[in-house]
Amino acid sequence: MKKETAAVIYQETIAENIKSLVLRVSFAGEAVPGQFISLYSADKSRMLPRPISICQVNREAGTLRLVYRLAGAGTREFAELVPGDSVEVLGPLGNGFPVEEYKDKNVLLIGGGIGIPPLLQAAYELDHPSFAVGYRSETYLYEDMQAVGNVYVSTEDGSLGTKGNVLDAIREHDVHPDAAFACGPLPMLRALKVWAENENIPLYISMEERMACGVGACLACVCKTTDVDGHSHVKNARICKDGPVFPAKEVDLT
Amino acid sequence: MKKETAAVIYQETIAENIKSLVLRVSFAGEAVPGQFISLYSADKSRMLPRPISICQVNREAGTLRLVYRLAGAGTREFAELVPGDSVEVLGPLGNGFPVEEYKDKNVLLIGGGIGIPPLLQAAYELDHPSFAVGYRSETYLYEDMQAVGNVYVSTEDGSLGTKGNVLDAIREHDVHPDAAFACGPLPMLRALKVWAENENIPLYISMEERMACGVGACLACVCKTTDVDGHSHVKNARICKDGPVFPAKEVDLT
Amino acid sequence: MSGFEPKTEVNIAGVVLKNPVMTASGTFGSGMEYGEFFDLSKLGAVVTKGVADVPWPGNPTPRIAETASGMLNAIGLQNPGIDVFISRDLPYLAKYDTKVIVNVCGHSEEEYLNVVRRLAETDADMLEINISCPNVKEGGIAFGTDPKAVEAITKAVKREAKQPVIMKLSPNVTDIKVMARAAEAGGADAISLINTLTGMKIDIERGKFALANRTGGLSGPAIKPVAVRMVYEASHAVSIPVIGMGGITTGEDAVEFLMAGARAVSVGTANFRDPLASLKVAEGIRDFLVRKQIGDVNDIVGIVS
Amino acid sequence: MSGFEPKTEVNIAGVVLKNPVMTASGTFGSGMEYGEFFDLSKLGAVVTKGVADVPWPGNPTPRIAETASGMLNAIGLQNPGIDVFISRDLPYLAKYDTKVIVNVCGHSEEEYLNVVRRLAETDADMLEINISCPNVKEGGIAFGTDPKAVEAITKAVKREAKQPVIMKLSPNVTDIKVMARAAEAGGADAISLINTLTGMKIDIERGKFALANRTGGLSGPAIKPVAVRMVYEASHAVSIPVIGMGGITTGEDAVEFLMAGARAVSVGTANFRDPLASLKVAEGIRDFLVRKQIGDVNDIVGIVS
Ligand SMILES: Cc1cc2nc3c(=O)[nH]c(=O)nc-3n(C[C@H](O)[C@H](O)[C@H](O)COP(=O)(O)OP(=O)(O)OC[C@H]3O[C@@H](n4cnc5c(N)ncnc54)[C@H](O)[C@@H]3O)c2cc1C
Ligand SMILES: Cc1cc2nc3c(=O)[nH]c(=O)nc-3n(C[C@H](O)[C@H](O)[C@H](O)COP(=O)(O)OP(=O)(O)OC[C@H]3O[C@@H](n4cnc5c(N)ncnc54)[C@H](O)[C@@H]3O)c2cc1C
Ligand SMILES: Cc1cc2nc3c(=O)[nH]c(=O)nc-3n(C[C@H](O)[C@H](O)[C@H](O)COP(=O)(O)O)c2cc1C
Ligand SMILES: Cc1cc2nc3c(=O)[nH]c(=O)nc-3n(C[C@H](O)[C@H](O)[C@H](O)COP(=O)(O)O)c2cc1C
Ligand code: FES
Ligand code: FES
Repeated sequence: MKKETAAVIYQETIAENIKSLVLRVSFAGEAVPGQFISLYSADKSRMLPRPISICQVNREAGTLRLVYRLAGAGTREFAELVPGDSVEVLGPLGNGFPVEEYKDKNVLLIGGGIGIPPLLQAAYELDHPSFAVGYRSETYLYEDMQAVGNVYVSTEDGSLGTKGNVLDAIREHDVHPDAAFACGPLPMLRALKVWAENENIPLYISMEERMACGVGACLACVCKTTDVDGHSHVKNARICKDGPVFPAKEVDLT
Repeated sequence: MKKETAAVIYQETIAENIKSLVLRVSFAGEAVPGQFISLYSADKSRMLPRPISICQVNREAGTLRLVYRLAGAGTREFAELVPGDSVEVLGPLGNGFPVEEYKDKNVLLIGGGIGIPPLLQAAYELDHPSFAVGYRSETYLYEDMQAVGNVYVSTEDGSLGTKGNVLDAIREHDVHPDAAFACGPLPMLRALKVWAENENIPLYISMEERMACGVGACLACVCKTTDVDGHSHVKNARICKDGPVFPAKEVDLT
Repeated sequence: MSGFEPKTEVNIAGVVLKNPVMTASGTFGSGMEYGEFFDLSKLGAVVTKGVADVPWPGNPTPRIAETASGMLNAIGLQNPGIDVFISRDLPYLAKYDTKVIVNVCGHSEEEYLNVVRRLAETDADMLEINISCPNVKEGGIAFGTDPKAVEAITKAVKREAKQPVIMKLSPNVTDIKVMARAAEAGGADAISLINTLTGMKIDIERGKFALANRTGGLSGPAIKPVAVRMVYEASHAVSIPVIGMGGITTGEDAVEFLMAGARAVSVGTANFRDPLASLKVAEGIRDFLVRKQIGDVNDIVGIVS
Repeated sequence: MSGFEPKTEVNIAGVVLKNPVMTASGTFGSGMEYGEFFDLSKLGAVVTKGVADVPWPGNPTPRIAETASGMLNAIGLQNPGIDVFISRDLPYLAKYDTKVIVNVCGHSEEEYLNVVRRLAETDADMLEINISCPNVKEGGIAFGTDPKAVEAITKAVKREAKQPVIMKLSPNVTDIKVMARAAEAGGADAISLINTLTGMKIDIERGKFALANRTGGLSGPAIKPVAVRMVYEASHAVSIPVIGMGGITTGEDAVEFLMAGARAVSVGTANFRDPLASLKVAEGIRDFLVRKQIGDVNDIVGIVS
């Protein structure tokens, strides 16, 4: 975990309002899939970090790739970064997906919306990954995923793959993995939790919440857990420190 | 008077901590010597304008030259500007020196410290300008001034010209102008006011105060006047609107 | 969305503003300086700098200091007095098709009433009584932090006033609801808030106060969260209209105040960064209504609760 | 300047801190997370997150929102309770050569006292009693805005406490001097201020409060001018030491508080932007003293007045 000034190596637009940003950081060697980093705005009026998942790690080059959606003022500021610029970052943060444990299993990586980026690096570190991803309409990271495994696509407007959501695609293609890692909007995670229970497979989900410290100190970013959490002993785990990845059965998604 | 985004044409360091910045603005044609413009920080945590005098006007090119000292966070931000960048400005502001009235007179332009820049454009618009300028040690704008008139220099450390202040230089060279325009620190202006009374010549001084609106609306930037001021009728004139240039005898410098 | 034109008029105590945007007192003079930048008729109302019965010289300089996303001011209510105001400033504003709200200050009840009586003869549309200025020793905030005093001064002003009266409240209180109710009890037609939060800055290089007056009033985006909270609380405590202000810079900021319960808003410190700020806020509100297909700005007033 | 090494120790109620910098409660956990970034022994003191007699779950999320140069939080004092705190957090902090100040919260006098009594057996160096948290329904701020309640709770705590007691004051009051004097009258050994200003943010896209709790506490550079003013006022109102906080990000900010009258300072929200913030503040104070050739940090405490 380091707070440092990262050099911008490359940035491009990969879909409408979606940017791919490559940063050189000192800690690329330590980063594991499913972890994230905090980016800080250069504008001093914006105090809080912007947590962005690590999409790809190049340990030799010492770089991280981030893929992010333009949401508000902070991400719009980052979108202006060009090679030669720098940005303050803190990372790597969080726990990450249990890739070691499931390395040789058939793992389905399930992403919805802007939940796709954290799955890519996980795929690189698994022997048998496949993807089920849901887009509104325009796709992104599609080729990157195809290069490592099967990709079951759903789009809301039916412009590609199954018309509907990721679960529709999973059903249409009759996919039955040994385990699943997922990231995406809450309704999707809720539905997947039920699905995984029915399939009787382990599901790991990556959670999101507003963050201040990013390191587990401020208790801003909690999610409800089914059991007493290890830190505060109150069924409120810290997403930044105890997560962002949790076994779905340990999180109360209601 | 316009609020606009000005293009940075050129910027260089002309002395330690002193920058010369050329901006393209739509209102260069209207600008007169002794006026100033407000520069706004791109960082949203810094709300207030930075007033900077117009040092040189290029009406054909539509550019203004500003010469400023790195004082705090705002000027340090501006110091990073390079051609291609832009900066928010408001101008031209204030009244300016009475160059028309004194065009054919021998006018001594007196500047101390960072008070020198506003005098240069005045010199260009006068027939018989000369300068008395005081530096701590390192000079700046010296060649620019020499190109238009005699320059009587004083330095605190005696490294160039008269050792001492501008008044020492004026006395050493026995200068007796028809009128004087001055800009610089308050103690200098106070001494010059006495000097001009003794010389029995008109003295115009450019005043400084913290500003918020820059256009005369907020009453932040007042200076004490000997008579009731025209706006608030309370002997407190607005430097940004009624000034920054005042006949020395109308300002209460105590 | 073409052709969709939302209604933006709001009614404050019988005075109809063409849109809910006004200027915050003290940041806009009497409009003259900003009239060079845009047509003041595009605003709901212009609120003038505080005016007293006689000219006030204000405080020594420095009068302002920059702070993170805000500023401190201790102007001390420099103003030319009611005579010059009536003969010069009101006629200037009368040229515009906008409502004129005159902000009134005083050191004592009598001084307030002197101004209110003089304004009774004029065509000013409303009065805003500043009982919350932290930068004058007597009057101002002294009235604004004691509910009994707020009620008493409101009653006194209402007895003399020919125009609807807005009481401008201080945020430097434990419970804004109590102050809002006191103004309502005194007969106020509306309340406006917030005035500035009392603050201080020290110039550590010189080891001195940054302001000659030591303390000053904090304004700008920094105080917006406090302002929104107080507007929310006040608008739930009284049934008279609430005019919200404090850090409004964009149309979105204004919408936040409206949703919290303000019927109109004022733009203050933002004018200093952009002379067109108040105009842009008015346009921004309209843009929001168009984007959300909301037909009347009054429909969003107080919808978050 | 070589060889010039200013004294930076300060004495708060008999407890000597190696430098005047502490961490603001709730922004630094119990130090564990930041101990990975730097040696906590470099700080004057670590102030822990508020601890109650039993575990508190805190508020629903979202618990925070960003504001201009600041943030709102409504964590709601989630904490593991005094048992876990004593068995896990205090031993962790004991490894460091820094003072440990335990922030105490409760819904009632009895709950505060339960914690204070348990801490009496520990080697915590001081207690900071949070009577000013705006994010819990009972207790907290309810105590903090009534001078009689402040005095009473201070007395009650002092009766049970084995360590010196710091009362942490709320800025959401009309007159901070009254509250400071109430704490002193109750026997407080020191006061700390400011806690957060109550604020609100509305998410206009969703037409909802940005925080699940509706209101939250405003912290960060935005509030610094209010904090400096209150520290100045409080330090002139009482003779016990004042610990200042609110927006401190740099050594210069800290010097501003010291000059205003604070004997020590806390760094809060700034930790979120830079885990090394508190360390840098301590270094920055020293750098200032060296640059100005001031031999003892105590020499600048309260020099602006
Ligand atoms: C662990 C984690 C990983 C994430 N990974 C990615 C990613 O890989 N790609 C991507 O596009 N987005 C990701 N997000 C969401 C991303 O953090 C937000 O979109 C971003 O912070 C928005 O910042 P902004 O300034 O543009 O928006 P604003 O709305 O202006 O931000 C205001 C504040 O709210 C916070 N905020 C806003 N939206 C979110 C959100 N969804 N989650 C958490 N905080 C938020 C911001 O951090 C900031 O503090 C991730 C979030 C988390 C918690
Ligand atoms: C009419 C006028 C003309 C000026 N012309 C020049 C010029 O040509 N060259 C030059 O170097 N400087 C000039 N100054 C001074 C210049 O405005 C300040 O040095 C500058 O604002 C400092 O900004 P900062 O952010 O670097 O410093 P900071 O100290 O961080 O500024 C903080 C705040 O104080 C204000 N401030 C600080 N110093 C001054 C000052 N001396 N006068 C007014 N406001 C100040 C800033 O505008 C800002 O609002 C002029 C000032 C005035 C009033
Ligand atoms: C420079 C300045 C002068 C002010 N003068 C007055 C005044 O004369 N009367 C008054 O009621 N409020 C005055 N105010 C307060 C504003 O009207 C407004 O309530 C406050 O600044 C909050 O709004 P803002 O953050 O948009 O500026 C003044 C504010 C500033 C910044
Ligand atoms: C996320 C967060 C949690 C906080 N929790 C506590 C707390 O548990 N007890 C307390 O007394 N103050 C708490 N505070 C208030 C801070 O200790 C401090 O008084 C305030 O934030 C002002 O300082 P700052 O601007 O440096 O953050 C909290 C502040 C924040 C931002
Ligand atoms: S962001 Fe502070 S605990 Fe997670
Ligand atoms: S800066 Fe507002 S009147 Fe001069």
